Amino acid sequence: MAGLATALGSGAMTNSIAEISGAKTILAIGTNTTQAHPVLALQVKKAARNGAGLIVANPKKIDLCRHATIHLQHRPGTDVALLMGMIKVIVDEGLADLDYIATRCENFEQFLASLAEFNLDAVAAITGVDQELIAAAARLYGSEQPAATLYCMGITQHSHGTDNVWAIANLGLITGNVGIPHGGVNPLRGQNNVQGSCDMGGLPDVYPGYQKVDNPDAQQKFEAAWGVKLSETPGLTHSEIFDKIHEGTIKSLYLVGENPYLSEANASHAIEAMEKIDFLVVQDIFLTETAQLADVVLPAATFAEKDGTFTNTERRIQRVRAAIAPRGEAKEDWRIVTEIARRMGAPGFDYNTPAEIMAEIAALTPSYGGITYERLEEGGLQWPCPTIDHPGTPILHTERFSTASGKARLMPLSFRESAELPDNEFPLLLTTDRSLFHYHTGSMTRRVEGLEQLVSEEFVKINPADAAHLALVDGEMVQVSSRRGTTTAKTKLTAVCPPGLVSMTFHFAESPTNMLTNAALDPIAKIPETKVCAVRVEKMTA
Amino acid sequence: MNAINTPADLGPMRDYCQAALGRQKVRFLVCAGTGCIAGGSMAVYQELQRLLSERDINVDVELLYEGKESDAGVGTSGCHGFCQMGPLVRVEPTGTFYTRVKAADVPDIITATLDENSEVERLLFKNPDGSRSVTEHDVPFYNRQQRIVLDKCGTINPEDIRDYFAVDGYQALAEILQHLSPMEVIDIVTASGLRGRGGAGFPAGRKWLGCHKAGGSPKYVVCNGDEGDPGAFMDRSVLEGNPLAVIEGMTIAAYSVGARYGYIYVRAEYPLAVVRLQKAIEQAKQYRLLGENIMGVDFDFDLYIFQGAGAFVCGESTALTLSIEGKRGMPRVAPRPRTTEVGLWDKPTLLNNVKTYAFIPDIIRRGADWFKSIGTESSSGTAVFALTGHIANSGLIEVPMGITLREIIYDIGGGIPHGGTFKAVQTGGPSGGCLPASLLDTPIDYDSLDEAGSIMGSGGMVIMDENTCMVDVARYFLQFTEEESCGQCVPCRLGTKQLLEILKDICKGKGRKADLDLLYELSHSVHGGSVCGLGQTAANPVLTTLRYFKDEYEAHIFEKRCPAKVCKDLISFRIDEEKCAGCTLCARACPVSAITGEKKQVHVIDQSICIQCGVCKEKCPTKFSAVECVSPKLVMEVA
Amino acid sequence: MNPVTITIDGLAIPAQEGMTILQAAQANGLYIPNLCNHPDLDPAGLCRVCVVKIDDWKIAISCKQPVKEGMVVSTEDPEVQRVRKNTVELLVANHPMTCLTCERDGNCELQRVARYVGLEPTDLNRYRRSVRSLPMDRSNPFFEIDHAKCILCGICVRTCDEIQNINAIDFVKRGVASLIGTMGNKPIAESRCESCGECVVRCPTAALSPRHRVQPMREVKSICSYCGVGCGIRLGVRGDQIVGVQGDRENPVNGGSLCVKGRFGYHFINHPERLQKPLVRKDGELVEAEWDEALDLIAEKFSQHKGEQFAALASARITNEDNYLIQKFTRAVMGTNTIDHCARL
Amino acid sequence: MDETLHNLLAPYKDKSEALIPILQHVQGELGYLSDEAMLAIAGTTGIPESRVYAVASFYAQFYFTRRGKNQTKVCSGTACHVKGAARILDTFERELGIACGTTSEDYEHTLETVACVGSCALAPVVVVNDEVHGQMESGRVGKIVAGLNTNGG
Repeated sequence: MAGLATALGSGAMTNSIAEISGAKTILAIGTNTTQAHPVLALQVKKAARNGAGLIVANPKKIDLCRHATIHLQHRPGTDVALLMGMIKVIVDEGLADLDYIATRCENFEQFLASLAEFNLDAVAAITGVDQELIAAAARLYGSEQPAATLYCMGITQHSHGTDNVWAIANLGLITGNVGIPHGGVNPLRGQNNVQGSCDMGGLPDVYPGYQKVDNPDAQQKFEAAWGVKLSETPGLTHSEIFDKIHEGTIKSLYLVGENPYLSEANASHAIEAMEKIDFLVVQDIFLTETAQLADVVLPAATFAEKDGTFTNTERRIQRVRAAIAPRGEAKEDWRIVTEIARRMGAPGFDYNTPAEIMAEIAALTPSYGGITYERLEEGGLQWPCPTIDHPGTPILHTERFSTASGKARLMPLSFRESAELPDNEFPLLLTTDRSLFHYHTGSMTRRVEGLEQLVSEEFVKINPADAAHLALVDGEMVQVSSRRGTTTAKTKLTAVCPPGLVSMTFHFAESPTNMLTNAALDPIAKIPETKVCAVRVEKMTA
Repeated sequence: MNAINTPADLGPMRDYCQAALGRQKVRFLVCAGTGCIAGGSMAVYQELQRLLSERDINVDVELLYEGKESDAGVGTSGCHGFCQMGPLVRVEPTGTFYTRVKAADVPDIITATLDENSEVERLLFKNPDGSRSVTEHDVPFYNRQQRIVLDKCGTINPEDIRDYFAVDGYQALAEILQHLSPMEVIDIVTASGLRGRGGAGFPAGRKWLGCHKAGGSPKYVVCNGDEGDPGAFMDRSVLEGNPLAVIEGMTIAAYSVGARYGYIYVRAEYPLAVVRLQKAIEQAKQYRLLGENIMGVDFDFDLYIFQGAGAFVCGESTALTLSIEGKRGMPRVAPRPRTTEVGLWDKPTLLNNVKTYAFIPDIIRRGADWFKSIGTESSSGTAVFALTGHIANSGLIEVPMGITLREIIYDIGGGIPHGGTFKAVQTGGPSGGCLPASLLDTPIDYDSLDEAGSIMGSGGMVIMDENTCMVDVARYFLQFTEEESCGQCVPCRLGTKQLLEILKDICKGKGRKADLDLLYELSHSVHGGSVCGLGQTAANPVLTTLRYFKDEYEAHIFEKRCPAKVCKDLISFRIDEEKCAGCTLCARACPVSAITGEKKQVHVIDQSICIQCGVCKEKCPTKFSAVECVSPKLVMEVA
Repeated sequence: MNPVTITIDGLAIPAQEGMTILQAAQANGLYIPNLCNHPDLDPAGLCRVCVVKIDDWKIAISCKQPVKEGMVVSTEDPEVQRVRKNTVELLVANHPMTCLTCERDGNCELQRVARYVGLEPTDLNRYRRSVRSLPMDRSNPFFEIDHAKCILCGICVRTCDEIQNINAIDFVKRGVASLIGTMGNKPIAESRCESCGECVVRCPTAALSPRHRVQPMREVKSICSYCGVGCGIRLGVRGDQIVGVQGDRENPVNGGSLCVKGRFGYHFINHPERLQKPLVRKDGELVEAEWDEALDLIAEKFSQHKGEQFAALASARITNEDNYLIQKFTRAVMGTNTIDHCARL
Repeated sequence: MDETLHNLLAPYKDKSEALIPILQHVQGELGYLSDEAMLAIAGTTGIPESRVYAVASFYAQFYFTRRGKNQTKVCSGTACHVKGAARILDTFERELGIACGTTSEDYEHTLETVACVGSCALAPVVVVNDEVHGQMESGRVGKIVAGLNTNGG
């Protein structure tokens, strides 16, 4: 979400979920909304039903296409070309909102110059989408407003994911759709509290509320509050951590509620690291594949067993309540941390309730400044909510952007190919997705009998033409390999995948898809390119 | 001449076609209606062709148009209406009318017509008094009728538009395109007093005006040819016999209401009508009578055929339009906008019955006053009925409104055959009712029938003699409505089912004392609670039979007796010992071997085996008439 | 929307133009019996139970009839009562009499309506009884379908269409044979049904009912723990078990809607494989240990690996408060900013 | 998708408004509407497959199972009813050995009633393989059935 922060000053959904159904145009790009965000998808479908234009940009013919006005089935990894191509049509045909650009954006001249390379001929060649269709989508987005863009991992999990996000921001800005009701640029966050964990400073470069660790003012504020000296050096990211373990620098890893064994791109690299590390602590509700590698495993409480707050994708902070006591001796994560800290003799961990923690968060985090448990009893609040009497902010950037200048920055871009493309050895392109019936690495959903009954194994979704070429039949167990590893799964022949593209989820430990994926990182967001890698699908050898 | 490029071309076109057809001195018109085809009329047609060819005088119609003269030719026509007497052959210009013609009769017909200038006596219609009628006009079945819509059905070839031109076809459209504004046309329709012939009798002019005024584009004109009433085939005959009259009527309607597109909804059970319509539309397009710039003026209208897929409820206007849209034909639920405002594809839509449109060209050509002069004050014009059942002359008739049931049944229909007694006449199909002998003098018009508890309906008229059980008839109709209910609303879906269950029980002798009251109560609730006309009128057959034939219900319930000896569970067959000659015919025919008896010995029916199929009674020679049907059931003797 | 006043059974009530009679009645706390109406859906007008008489002459269905200033509505007119009672009797005559063991006993709209229209014991046998005997569809792990209890109100069909836009089910066949079904009447599990259960929660009878349902003793409001949408839920609790999840209609995010995971994916909470004690690796094996032992070991090891030797991976699954403390611990106690989580995955 | 189906449906891409003509066309070619055919129609038109079936199963014209080589339809219109159609139907059931509304196991015969074929003046009427037989008597049934069996349809 770093990309969006650079352009707009804030890396979150600019608008609210309930507004989506009121949009006149919706661009859903890199999001398999009905599968990954099914309840939010209701809003999209409602808008389409009410006559809104729905542009689905996705290499696969996903379920949402049933409701789409236009489906742009572009080649994976060509989002920048597609979006900039659309922008060029919008600018060339006089559909850009010049007043908005003049008053609210900067860097327009340089941005215009960068559009030159995106004429429709070139864009169609790169993306594989018909020129007319791109132009039609551009016209729709440029003329039927408010227009909202929704995007997800299909945009960010690329070696140029930040460019993709900038391209989306550019499209929203150039048409004046950012900061208005029913519009906006809206990243759909994948996990229940991924927004909150970012807000809370669960990132190597920022304190809670995105206050930079290398900003001396912030550093002083937190040093004063916590009563200790803090490091001004940004820490390492997810993937870098595993590199440093391999190098021997990092010796202890404290892993809370994560399962990199299945979720990490190029998973074998991470697994080897965890096998190698001196001391691994895993805190989780189940003995996950990752936990089995640990030196110490701590039993955590589920969401139903603890009080606290989650912050959803639209920045809404909502109360989670303990309905039952933790199973056995399991404890809430916050309580475990306080106990470790106390044992290490650290001051400042004497909390009795999550409400006390929230009070500290509010005091140190401007955007959470007005959040209290009392207020949350009445319903959720959307940040920024700086003061106790602030009603929360459903729409960001209505008057100014949260950048230094207050203006949004249009980002000149050029197209870059994905890090790894199919070749003779690995002729197919693998992309990852999710199933409606399972969640992430499956540690919860695979323990729900009914969900297992509905979907219990991995499928390699493959176009019937490709399957015919490889002499594969539906439901046949196959071996899928990339430069990094191999896994097996059954085939599912489907026209959802265009020829040349195969797709797998990563919910199933029996078929660890991330053994195949490429950990090539986006240089800014440090997100691995799990959406594009080259693979080979073969019949099982006897 | 192969196109009408201005309305003024129509007059010369008519003269040209008349001249061409006039070059053929004698023309044998073979009826190619469904009934006659079923009777073998196509074989007659082929034989006529073959024999005329042998004489080397069979000239193709095209050659007539090229100016060739011809002594004789053969053609096909639509339904004459007198299907029962088919196959029918008519000889023009004399009008000689042959009935029950077989291929073997053809040589005689040709010889009589071409060589002897006479008639084949045995093929002429035989009147009850034994005399023969030479032309249709002499046949009682026809001479009390007044034919407008059916007029051309038996005289023109429905597959050749030039035949239609020859009988003033498209003169009405040419007239309005030259001289009348849409509003003026609507005024004529209003002044004619024409009421919708689909059954409900809504004034056509008012409907046209509503659609004319409605905002929205494009507008549609739809022809309801989903003739679903069992026992009715008026629309079928019109579509098969004179499709262009319907098409011209629709085109005039389109001009009047401002419609761009039209649909003709035809039942899939009418394949011949579909073929004839397809040909008619194709030819109309060729002649610039459909499509863009019709007759060279600024008026576009395209017409499509939609084949229904078999659902009676699609006769209801909203269900019909939904069906065209590719949906389940479930009537829209009121309150809802009128179809004239929000109809097909949610656009203003004019929907009329086949016959309503077919009247239009004549009304335009001959004037509103002419039409108004026919029929009664409130119901002008003629009514078309399919006269069927226990009637001597069954077929299609067209009569002026106001004629009485008695006139139709006895003067036109020739009364009840085989010396039977009239019991009831059913009009209006499943939504209508059964009227008894005491109401035979009821004049036929929308309001009088309504008052009597029945409805005009689309034109089915089924005559029932004393061998008809009225409870069984009510059960029959409820079976029909139960099957044809769309099922969306509770009163119709479950109410018709419940009515049917009760009626079935009564027919089985399992009726309860409270059932009569229950039938009344439920019938009224189904009427009051149902979504659409089908449901609201579904109980009419029950209500009218309860009203006029209550004694039959009571006989079933209290005496376990079916007076008409129809209900199987209440009847027995037995053999009269006195009369049985032991011919064994019945025993050999009995499908369940319930009859025993040696040759020349008295036969006996084993009641425990008998399934009351009645074959024994059918087979028993009339001279013996030993098998009799009794009700209530014989008490089975325990062996 | 202009305010209007209408009279229902002599009581003047305020309403807004554009409302239906039924909406106006409900907004004023008046009950008009109905079966096929649902506030989330367009009115269908199929059950005919909500009939009323308007201005003393016209029978109309209150769920579709818009209010008009000065309109006089009677719900107790004799004709209305007769049509309505007969309609309910027809439904009852085709409904199984298994109320006592029925999932919806006491919470069934058909029962409620039957009581309201005044069905007497003698009325139960007035009509010929016949209950459909179609096999139950138990193909879905979370809910089952009993066609015998279906009153064909179509609420499920409209939910699947209007709200979910999935269209797994529709009215199939015709007339008395009509039923709610999938393509070719196949088991629901073979359709495109996504098991969201939205139809199940709206079904007025037990035609659609959750499988193995246990009635909760209390409910606790919370937030779903799956995706980032953050739907409001009510956790059903009985004893120390979570026995069900309902959508929270008051929550602005989802307005009560849930997906299959949110509604039915709660069994992991009670799962026997839940970790209940700390585990410590001894001789290569993870073995159960006391908290003190585990925590002491961690404190000791972490104390040795402060600064750049330490890394923490927090989680997008846990609460803000949990995350805050983990980052605070990493920064303030372990002296490093190397804290990250799977935001990117 | 089966190639026959594919070719059949090619002209109907995204033409959801033409559903009933499509169903008629497909059934006309294939004899009945198989699951595969309905899924293909759904895929081509964009109509949910449940709705394809919902619409098809509403209309009496559409069949979902294989039909007999010979199709006998006994008219049950009012005129036919009062003139004894029920007895004709009984006789066909006995002669063909199948119940009304069913198809024989060898797929030789399908027997059903039809609401009204509009040939009421010829009542009672039976339509066998599209040929209309008017003024039927139960005595003629055996001969018709025998003709079907010897000709093999």
